[in-house]
Amino acid sequence: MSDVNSEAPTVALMDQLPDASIQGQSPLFHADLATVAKKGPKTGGVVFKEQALMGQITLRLNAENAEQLKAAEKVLGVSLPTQPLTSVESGDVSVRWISPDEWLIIVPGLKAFDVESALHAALSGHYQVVNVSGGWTVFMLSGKNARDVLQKSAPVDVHPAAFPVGKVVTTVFAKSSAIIRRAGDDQYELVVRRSFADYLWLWLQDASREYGLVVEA
Amino acid sequence: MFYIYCPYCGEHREEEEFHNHGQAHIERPKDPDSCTDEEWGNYMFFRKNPKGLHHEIWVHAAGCRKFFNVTRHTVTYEIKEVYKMGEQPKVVAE
Amino acid sequence: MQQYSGFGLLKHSLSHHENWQRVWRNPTPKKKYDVIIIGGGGHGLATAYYLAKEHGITNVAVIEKGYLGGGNTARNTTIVRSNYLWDESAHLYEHAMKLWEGLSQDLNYNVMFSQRGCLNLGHTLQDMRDIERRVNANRLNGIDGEVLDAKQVSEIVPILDCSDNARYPVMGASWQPRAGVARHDAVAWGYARGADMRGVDLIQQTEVVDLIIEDGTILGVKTDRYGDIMADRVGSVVAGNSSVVAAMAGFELPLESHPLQALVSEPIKPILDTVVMSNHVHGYASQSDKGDLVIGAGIDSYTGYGQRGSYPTIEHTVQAIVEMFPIFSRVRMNRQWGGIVDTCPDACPIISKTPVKNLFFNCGWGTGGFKATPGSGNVFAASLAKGEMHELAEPFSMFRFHNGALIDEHGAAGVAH
Amino acid sequence: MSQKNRLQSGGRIDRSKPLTFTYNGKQYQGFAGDTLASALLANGVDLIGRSFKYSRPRGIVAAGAEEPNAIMQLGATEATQVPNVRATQQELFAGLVSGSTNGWPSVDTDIMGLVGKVGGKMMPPGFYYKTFMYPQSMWETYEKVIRKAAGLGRSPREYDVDIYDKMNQHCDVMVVGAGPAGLTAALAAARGGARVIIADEQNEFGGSLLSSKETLDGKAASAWVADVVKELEANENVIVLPRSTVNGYHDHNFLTIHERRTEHLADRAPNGAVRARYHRVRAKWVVLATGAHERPLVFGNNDVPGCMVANAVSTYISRYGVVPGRELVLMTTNDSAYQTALDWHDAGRKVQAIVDTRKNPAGKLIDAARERGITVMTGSAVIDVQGSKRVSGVSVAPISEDGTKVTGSVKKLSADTVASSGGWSPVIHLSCHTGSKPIWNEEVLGFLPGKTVQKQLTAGAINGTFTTAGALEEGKKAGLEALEKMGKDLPSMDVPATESVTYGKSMALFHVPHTKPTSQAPKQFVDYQNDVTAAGIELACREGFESIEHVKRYTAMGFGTDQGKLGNINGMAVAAKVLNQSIPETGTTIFRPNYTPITFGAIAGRDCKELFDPERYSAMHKWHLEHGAKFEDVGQWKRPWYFPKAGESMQQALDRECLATRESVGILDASTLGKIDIQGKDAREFLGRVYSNAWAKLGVGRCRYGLMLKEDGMIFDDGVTSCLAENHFLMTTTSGGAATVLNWLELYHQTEWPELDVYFTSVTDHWATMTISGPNSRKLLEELTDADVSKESFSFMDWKPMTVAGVPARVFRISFTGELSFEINVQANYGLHVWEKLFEHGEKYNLTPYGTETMHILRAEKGFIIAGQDTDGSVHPYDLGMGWAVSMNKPFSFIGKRGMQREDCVRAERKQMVGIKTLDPNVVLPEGAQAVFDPTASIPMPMVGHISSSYWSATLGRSIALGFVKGGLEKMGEKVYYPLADGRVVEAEICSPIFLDPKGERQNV
Repeated sequence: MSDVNSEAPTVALMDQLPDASIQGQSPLFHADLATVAKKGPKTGGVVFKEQALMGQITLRLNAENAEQLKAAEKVLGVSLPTQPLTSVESGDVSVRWISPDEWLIIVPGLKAFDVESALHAALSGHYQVVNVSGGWTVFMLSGKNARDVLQKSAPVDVHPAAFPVGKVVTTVFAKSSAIIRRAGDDQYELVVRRSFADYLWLWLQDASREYGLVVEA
Repeated sequence: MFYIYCPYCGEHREEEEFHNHGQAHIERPKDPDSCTDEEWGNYMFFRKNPKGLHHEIWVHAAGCRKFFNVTRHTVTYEIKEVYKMGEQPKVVAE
Repeated sequence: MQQYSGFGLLKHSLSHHENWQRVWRNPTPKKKYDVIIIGGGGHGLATAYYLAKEHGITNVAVIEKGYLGGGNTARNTTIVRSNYLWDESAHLYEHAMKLWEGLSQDLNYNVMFSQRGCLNLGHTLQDMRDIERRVNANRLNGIDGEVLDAKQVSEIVPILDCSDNARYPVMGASWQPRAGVARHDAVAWGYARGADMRGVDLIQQTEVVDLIIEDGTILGVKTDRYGDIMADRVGSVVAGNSSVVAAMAGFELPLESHPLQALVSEPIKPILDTVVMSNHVHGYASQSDKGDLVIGAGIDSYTGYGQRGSYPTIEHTVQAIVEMFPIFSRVRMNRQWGGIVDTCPDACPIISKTPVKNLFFNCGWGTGGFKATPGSGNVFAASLAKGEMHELAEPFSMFRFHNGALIDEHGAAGVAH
Repeated sequence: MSQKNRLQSGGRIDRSKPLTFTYNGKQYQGFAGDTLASALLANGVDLIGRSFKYSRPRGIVAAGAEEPNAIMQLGATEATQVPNVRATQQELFAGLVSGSTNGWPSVDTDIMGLVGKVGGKMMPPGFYYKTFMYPQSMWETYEKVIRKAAGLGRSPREYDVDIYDKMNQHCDVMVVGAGPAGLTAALAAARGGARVIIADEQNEFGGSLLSSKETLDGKAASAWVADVVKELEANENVIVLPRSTVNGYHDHNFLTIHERRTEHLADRAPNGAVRARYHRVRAKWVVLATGAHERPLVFGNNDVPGCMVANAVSTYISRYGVVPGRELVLMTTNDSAYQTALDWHDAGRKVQAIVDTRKNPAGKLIDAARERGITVMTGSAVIDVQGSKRVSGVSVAPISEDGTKVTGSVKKLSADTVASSGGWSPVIHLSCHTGSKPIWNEEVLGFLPGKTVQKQLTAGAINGTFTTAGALEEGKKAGLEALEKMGKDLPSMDVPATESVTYGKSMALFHVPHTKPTSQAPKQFVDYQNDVTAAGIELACREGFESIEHVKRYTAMGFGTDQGKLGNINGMAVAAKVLNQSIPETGTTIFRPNYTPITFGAIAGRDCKELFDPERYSAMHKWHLEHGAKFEDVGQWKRPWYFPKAGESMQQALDRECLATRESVGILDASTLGKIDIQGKDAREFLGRVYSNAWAKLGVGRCRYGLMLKEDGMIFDDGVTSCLAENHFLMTTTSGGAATVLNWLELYHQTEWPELDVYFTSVTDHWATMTISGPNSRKLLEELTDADVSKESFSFMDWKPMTVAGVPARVFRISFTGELSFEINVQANYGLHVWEKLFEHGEKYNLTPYGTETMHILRAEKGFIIAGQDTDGSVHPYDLGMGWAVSMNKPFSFIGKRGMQREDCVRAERKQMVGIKTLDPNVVLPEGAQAVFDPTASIPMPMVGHISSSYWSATLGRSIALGFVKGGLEKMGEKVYYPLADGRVVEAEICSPIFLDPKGERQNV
């Protein structure tokens, strides 16, 4: 095993976004949600919106390492939620507890590389920062029947008593999985994997049918 | 269907989120190359498979992806305790 | 000796069926036997039967902690086939198949062996490669088999969804015409009757609580009801409980006992005339003579002796059945249950000597035990009789897990069967 | 004939809403609120089926889930057929079409009935085991006849038009049953602030109270029920589920509820509504308040239509306003059944007699009967009945006090209805589902729930508490106990006052004696649906089937769709009597899910058709669709298999794709490959432990192929891993193996080597991956990047960051085709953009998209393996001739090293992978063909290997194959034969697996 060369970077960093002239295509791009939103119903029990092209960053570090926590806080503007199943939000940065040594940070897409770089610059010791923006997309589900749709899809308890605003769980969702965060009273954020997005979109349309589905662009 | 307490998430979750990984506390031999075929075979394949209290590994596969240990009764399916990797069980067969 | 026949039925009907003899005695065990078989399931009873019939060894006791045929024999989905990939298993299961083919007559007990054929469906290119490989191997081993395309499959089972819009369209199948189903309870009872008739003592409701071992040699067993019973040789045929008996003998086995679930629909009029299995979609079904759709679920991932598994396993199986047979959506599931299957890492059984002299084990059949019943009993009887393993049993030694000579039949086992 | 048995008033039906329905082709009328059974009885339809073995006429016996006979075929159209619907549980709706399930040519004139009469004697239990054996060849013919006679209803032949779905529920208290006990339990729990679910299988809550004449707190029972339901419904923490059967109770308090949402409305769910919803419930506490089923008595010809369970008769009168006959004889062993005679009498019809098997019954109800002038015959029993399609009379005789003998002369009474009660069996089914063994209670004369490890409470009749007052009190207690166990505050709670009822002692009688021995007496049915008689059970016991499980299996008792709800205990009692032992000694009865049958569609839920399993797509999927790709299922991924042009056969398309790639440039969507980002100072060490080859010296900017083995030394995955920076690697896995590999890495890290500093994160979905391959690939790439991609500065097995088509990319110079190749990875949101740009620029190079099949051909020409196709879990690297990918002198004993050195893994003559060339170059061997050295050997023919990959190589103009041959690596140039299923024997030669460019010059340009 070769020794760490303090000169050379120990991890490879790359700004993965092209310039603004090239339009990115979110996983549900081809579903043309804009048209669906325009033509579809305006009222219903469930409201769906793809929050496309966000910046997702996986951060892994030792939650007992105060120095690392401090460094992360400095970059993110909020301290990492170390309580299991919690999340924090500050401005356009939100952080979800995923595992005792793992967090999912979501920022506006254009900010991802800056945050990624800043984290690398600030952190030391054993940690991992991975830009996973292309691998995930965010579905916002709201409305008075959003909870019913969740109950049809996931085996976790989503009753308000067990699922307060801010709680985040990674769980089975239909036959895929999702990171579910309660963003507001009737508002849920689902972070889902790109390759499953079509399936989950199909599933959600089906599960919402009886309540009426409103698509927002 | 089991309701399993994940010691990392700090709450019970449905069995669908977990995978079972068999008997716990089987350590990989420190020096595999000096093991006989019999010793290596025992490590890989031979199991207690008890009828009664069983210490086993589960992983919270669809959740936090952490592995942990469970002491479970293999007849009544009661889960007696859940403990983290590297820890020893408190509930043991007599 | 009471022979069964249609004429016999007629005769007995005239005397209101008051004079039928007992099918088996309820004997008090002797102090010592030539051979004790622990476990009165299908395999144990078949072993006793062949010991008596083919080897003239009748001083035999079968010790059963519950009732005869009450374990996995009573809980399986009754499929019989022999289309295994590797020579070792193919020869063993084909040996069983040949015995099945004359079993009702041999036992003078109708085990209702119905050779209605078995389809193993392929849904991916790799499935089809595996099917081709297995069928070619089967044919060269003298086992019937054909590779069918989707159209031929559809002709055999028109109610199967063979369309292209299935999530995993049927690409073809292997077809073993001689495969089929049998009446599971009758197999145990037929063997029990045949063994009893030849002098074997069937000791029910008696549990072996320990083994009597001296100097590495087994001398007998301790029971909860009759104390010590001695024997020259002891064969353990206790399926899911094998590790428990092995622990009494002081060794471990390469086994885990898992719940295996199955379910039946309500009885409906005949609609499915063959056995249809799919590893990929993960379900299989046949229809019993009574009209129930007999459906196999997968094995649960954890060890369990509770004769019940987890509900999602049932859900996935039913989804597979509805996917394969959409017309069954409005048919209803009547009952589910579970067995305890002792699974080996290579999905093949253990028929073996053990570290204890004169103690033999027959176990590890996993999900494939029922179909092997006659063959398993037959070769195990020969091994117990001679004290040396029958040549078909030889490759199934427990010591293969030391030297590495595994016989990996996961492809053939796939979904539980 | 119009509802001749309907009363002018009373009951919970709505006489203002008549409903027309069809039964066996004839139209009838019932009312809203009827079940199909009550409507048939109202219309005087006695005969609703034929028994399956003896083809005996059968009528409705019960009024609920325990009904064994009234099993109907429902459905107006082919697609909406439902077999085996229990008429007693099917609510009537307008236009319902039903029919009986057995009987030929019709249920009224049944020819099989004759056979049953004559042949019945020849059909004792287990008769089929004793016959149909000779000659062996005839069994198939016998079986056809047997199968035809079996089965109840029929499956639809068309696809279901309705949908089903599921809801996951979590609650504090799950209350099963909404009778008096369940309602007070739910009320107590709800008032204490618990999250409650209460479910009942009936359309209305109330259970026994629905047909009760009792008052609660001075008001009608039904009014009290309505108040309670209102309160529960108003509580947002309570879910109220009528028409919902809790059909399974699983470990750790998991229960399933089958909620029928439209089956009471129409054949087909209206407006695409969900026909049934399945609730998957996790409850902290469960209160079982499931009530009890009344047992009929077992006596001669007790299956003749008109023989019913006493309480069912009361239910039809009180709840549905239907008196199912004119003259009643009631036989009972207990007090409670007297109510049936009172109800019958009060409905204005004649009660011929109450036949009480007890010597000296006494009590309020007995007095009430006598006050009405009803004859009460004590110490007597109905020993058999007359009639075939309807009861015409009964034989009554005095019996001994122990109920074993007829002690006096037989008297005949006329009657068309015989109601019987042998006491009540608590509905303990759910409590048995998790493995708890029920316990016989001599006082209750029934089984009670046994010890359980579940957090389960029980209340009411399930405990043998048969009075309303007792049930209300126990329900409250259970509700409060659940609250207490959860540490919640207890609300104050009163139960309503009821009239006090006390019942006298019941007699333990199950099987009524006859003047003749059981074997010669008229058939005394225990299990109606399976035609199991007392004589049959006695015979089974005589033959040695002494365990109750043997009795059940030999006679089929309890195996019907009613799962022996009525018959099991009677059957056990018959067996106990023959075996001269007590009922608990005879055994317990084990119930399994489902409590009542559940449609498969509901269990499948929405996970069917297009939602059966996820389809995973890459970022370029839409392009593939638009360009006519045929897809292959690889795991859950839909991967392009090949891209046929109009009119092309598959082989033509493959030939074109292969040649284009070899001659110019082809492109493959490789996004599905598993990708894992690995960081940490010990990443390198970790790789060295999980791969068979060496990683210590892999430089930054370099890539390496690795084999991943299990501890037994066998290959389970492979892929290229690249060194992105000193402590940073990108691992690729097979498409199907991605999740398994990540889990494998985590398993070893978390359980074996937690001291290694390394993190793994899946980036499979993050990167879109496209491989351009072929001599012109560099030219094409150069057009889209400013980076220097010349051989000198970007050599084989290097990777480089660069911009491709304006998008930052990581480009890997690795090759799976043997051609000059560039694997371009970009953030997936830009995958399609880059892909399309490549085509814009690639047109002049004839850039050709290819799929998995061409990829397989191209790699096979180079002898590269596909894990999972050329490996099957039984091959180690040396078997593949890939010893070069094993580093035996790494310091750490990597996973698989020890395993592959076991005795059997190092023996000579293992099957080894080689190339196979057919002698006739035009013959393409089927994949899976088996190899032999001597094709003339007799069957079983010794096999020496098989073909794992085989293709037509357009490049080479011949077939090529990879396969396994015993000792193959030492047998280059030797002959091997492939006997095929069609009779051909293909002769072939063993050769190197590398068919093209053995020196690897093409990829190194």
